[in-house]
Amino acid sequence: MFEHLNPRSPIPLYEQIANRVRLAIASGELRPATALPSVRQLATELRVNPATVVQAYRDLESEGFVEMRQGAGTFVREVAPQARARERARQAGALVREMLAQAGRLGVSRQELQTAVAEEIGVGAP
Amino acid sequence: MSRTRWLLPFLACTRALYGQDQSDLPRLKARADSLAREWRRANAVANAIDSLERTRALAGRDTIRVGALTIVTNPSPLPLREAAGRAWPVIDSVYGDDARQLAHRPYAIVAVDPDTTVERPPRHSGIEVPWDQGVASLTQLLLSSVPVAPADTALQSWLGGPLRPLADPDAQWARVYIELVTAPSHASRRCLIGDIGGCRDALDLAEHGDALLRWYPSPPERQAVVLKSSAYFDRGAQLATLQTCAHGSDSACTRLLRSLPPGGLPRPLTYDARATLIHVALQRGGRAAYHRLVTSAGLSIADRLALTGPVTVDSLLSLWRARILAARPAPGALPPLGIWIALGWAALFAACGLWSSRWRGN
Amino acid sequence: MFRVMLYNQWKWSRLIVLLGSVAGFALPIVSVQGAARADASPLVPAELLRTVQSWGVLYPVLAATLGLLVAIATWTPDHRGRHVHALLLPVPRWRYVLLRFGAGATLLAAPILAVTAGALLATWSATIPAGLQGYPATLAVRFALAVLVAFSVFFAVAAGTARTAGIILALIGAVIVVQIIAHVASVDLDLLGKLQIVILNWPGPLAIFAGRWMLIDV
Amino acid sequence: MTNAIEIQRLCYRAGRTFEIKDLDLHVPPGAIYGFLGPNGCGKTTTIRLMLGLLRPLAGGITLLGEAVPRDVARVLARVGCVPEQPHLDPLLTVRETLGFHAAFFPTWDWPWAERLRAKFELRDDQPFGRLSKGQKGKLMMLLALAQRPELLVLDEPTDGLDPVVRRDVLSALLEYVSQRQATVFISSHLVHELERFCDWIGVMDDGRLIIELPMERFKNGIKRLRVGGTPATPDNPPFVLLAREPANGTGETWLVREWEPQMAAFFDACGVPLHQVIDLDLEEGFVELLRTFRGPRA
Repeated sequence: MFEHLNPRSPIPLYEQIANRVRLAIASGELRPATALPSVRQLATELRVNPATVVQAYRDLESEGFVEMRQGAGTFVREVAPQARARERARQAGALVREMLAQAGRLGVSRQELQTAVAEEIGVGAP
Repeated sequence: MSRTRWLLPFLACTRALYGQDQSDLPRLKARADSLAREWRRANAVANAIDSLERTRALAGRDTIRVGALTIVTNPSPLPLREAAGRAWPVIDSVYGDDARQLAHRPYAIVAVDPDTTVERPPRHSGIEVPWDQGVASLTQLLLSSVPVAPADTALQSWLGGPLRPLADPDAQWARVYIELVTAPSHASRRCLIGDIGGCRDALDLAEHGDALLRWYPSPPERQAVVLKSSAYFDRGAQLATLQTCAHGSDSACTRLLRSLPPGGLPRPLTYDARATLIHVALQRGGRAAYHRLVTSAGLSIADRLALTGPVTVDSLLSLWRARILAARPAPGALPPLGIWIALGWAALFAACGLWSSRWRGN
Repeated sequence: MFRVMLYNQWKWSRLIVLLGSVAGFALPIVSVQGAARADASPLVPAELLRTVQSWGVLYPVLAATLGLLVAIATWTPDHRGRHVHALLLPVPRWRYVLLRFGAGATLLAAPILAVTAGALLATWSATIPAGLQGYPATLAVRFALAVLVAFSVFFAVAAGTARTAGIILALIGAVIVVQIIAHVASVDLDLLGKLQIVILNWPGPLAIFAGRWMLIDV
Repeated sequence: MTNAIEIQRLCYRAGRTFEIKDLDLHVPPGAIYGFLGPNGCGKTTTIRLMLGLLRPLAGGITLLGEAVPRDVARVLARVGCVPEQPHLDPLLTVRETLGFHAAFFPTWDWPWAERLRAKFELRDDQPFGRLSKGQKGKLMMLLALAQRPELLVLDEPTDGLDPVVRRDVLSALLEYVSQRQATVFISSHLVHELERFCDWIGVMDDGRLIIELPMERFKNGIKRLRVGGTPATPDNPPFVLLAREPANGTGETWLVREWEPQMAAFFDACGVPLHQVIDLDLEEGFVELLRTFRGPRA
């Protein structure tokens, strides 16, 4: 789930971790009431600062994805399907934004990009 | 000495006599008488010159008197008075009443420059002493050259040297203890164990019997004695015998020892042992003891010692033995505070280990 | 703390300590071998003293060697690590040095005890002729002190850097050079002799080494 | 709460050429402080000064509230160290080394030491002298961690270790930090390694501390800007302009520090066209920083 964290990315690590969890919850990979790895486990495993993990979990909690129970750990909350759909849409938007930024750097025009998307996904014709 | 100068013409004359005819004896006799007169006269002149020389050497010098002790010397920084003060009680205790004759027999001491490169005028009398000597060594000097009349030859030859006060009694007694323990002689061994007869043998006071067998009854002892004086036998015809002896032949060893002239057999104990015995006798005998000792010449040494005592030789010997046993030297051990001093040094050096540039090093 | 220090130094100096103990045990026994015969020959005491004295030279040599080697072994682990580990331990330096010193001295107890045992055994088994006496306790105490002094001297030297050792050597060299110059200039200056007197006589630091080392003496 | 490490106006000199001058450094409690710098810049010397292995010429060092080197023996009980060289007794086995170390540290945690030993696959009976470099590195970290320190001072703890060992060592370190709110001061020249977990960054060069910032501020603040034309250097910019150099084609590339997104408005106000804001990762930022630091003087 947490593979391919990229510490060199300008996106902060805690954000990347939170994103992975959000995605997993949105996609249903993480069922409600599932325990997330403890801060210690995750920090050790990812070799990141425990504070980073704590911040990621805090963000998730404030967004309502998880709840942190004192002394017991962090658990996935029941998330309404609409909220999950909204999250997926957000992720999709983020993907596209990233793609656009990349395209901008490479000098690929919007038109070309649209064509490529249509071809790759296989819907719509020019 | 100046006397030899006068002797030479005399010898030349006697030599000339041999050429004379044997018949005219009266004439020769008269001649001999005249030569003897001449000799006496020459001797008198020589004595006069000697005394003049002495007077010259000490003319106008200090005379130091401590007790009966008289020292004539030239002015010098030598602490003679102090040394004499230390020496006198010792001398007095040895010679007793006879020490008074020292008033007429002064020491003549000439203080000289200790720098050996300075040329000195030749002197013919007096003891030359560098003037940087300390009190202790001066005291030793005074004790070892007491100008009393020398004892008779019988006593001196038994003793193995002149009779003198003990310069360093503690060391001498301790030396005698070691000698008594380690002498390669059955006699001294017996003496150590407590046999007074052994002591008499070891000190050469017995008058009968074969000295060799009394002193060194066993072959290994005889061999040890020979080997100890091997330098004496190590020449001429005796060399082969010496080698045989060294290889363990007792007869060869005995032969070598028998070949020594009378009185030449090494005695088990040295001068120190006999000197300490005499001193025991002198101390025991009181102030007239020395006088008795020197005036009894002609008697056997044992009798003279008994007379000096005046007790039996055996009780003198047991006194002597007891004093030797009491003088057992301390073994080469630690001084009283040695342990603490050593521990202190160890602690000091260990503390130096703290002062190390390793600490906060590079 | 002391226990681990002792173990650490034991690992470095066990060979020295073992060999030293064997030598220390054997020395007094060998020194009276042959000479302390049971027969009452008058030759025995002199021979015994001679033998004991000639072997006696080896006691200070053994003491100095043991002190030197154990002192070197004491500091070797720290020198190997350039003292970093030692300096990162949460103990004051004086305490660390004391621990090292104590551990080294404790290890040296083994050869000292060996000498004591050897001396006791030697005097007990030998037939000592009349007039002579055995001094096993005195000898053992002297040996112990000599070992301790040698150890602490070399301990201090080995604790320093090569620079410290250099300074010490330079000082000794300087004394010798001054002596030579004085000799050449025919100045009456006997530094070495004076130094020797000061060092080797009581209460000098090395006085414990000087003198005769007699297991059996008068 | 006071800083875990506080260095003020520290001066030290070794030889003719090397000098640390007026070094100030602050490590807040609980931080994982990455200490960066090229080789030979004085990182190791600073750490040795910090641990009392060297005596400073001037200045003050405080570790966990205690003055160094005066009280270093006391404070070392609370500090775990991994010096740059393995320095343990080569004759002692792993077990004996642990025993030796444990005897000096009152807070030593045997069960954890045992767990770490098992995890690091260190054999009890192997002498330290025979260990491989990686095993030595692991043992050093084990010793530093098992004494349960409040502060860890690590000088290149992963230098020369292979990636697997490096991962083990750092995992153990982070596991400890997440258990106990310990402060970590870690020097490395493997910048990307530090990027994962450091929350403070100090960069040293030539005996001086160039910059000391929280990681996020450092990373987010250092940017490369593509600027059109060759405008005059603006007065009082809200960011720190480190360098400007002509870009290929038109315009210039500016290297700035302490950048914030809203500062784009500043360019609008000056009328300077800002084409692009390029993010830098830690390593790039570090390299650029060093370059500009050294540039003017070279």
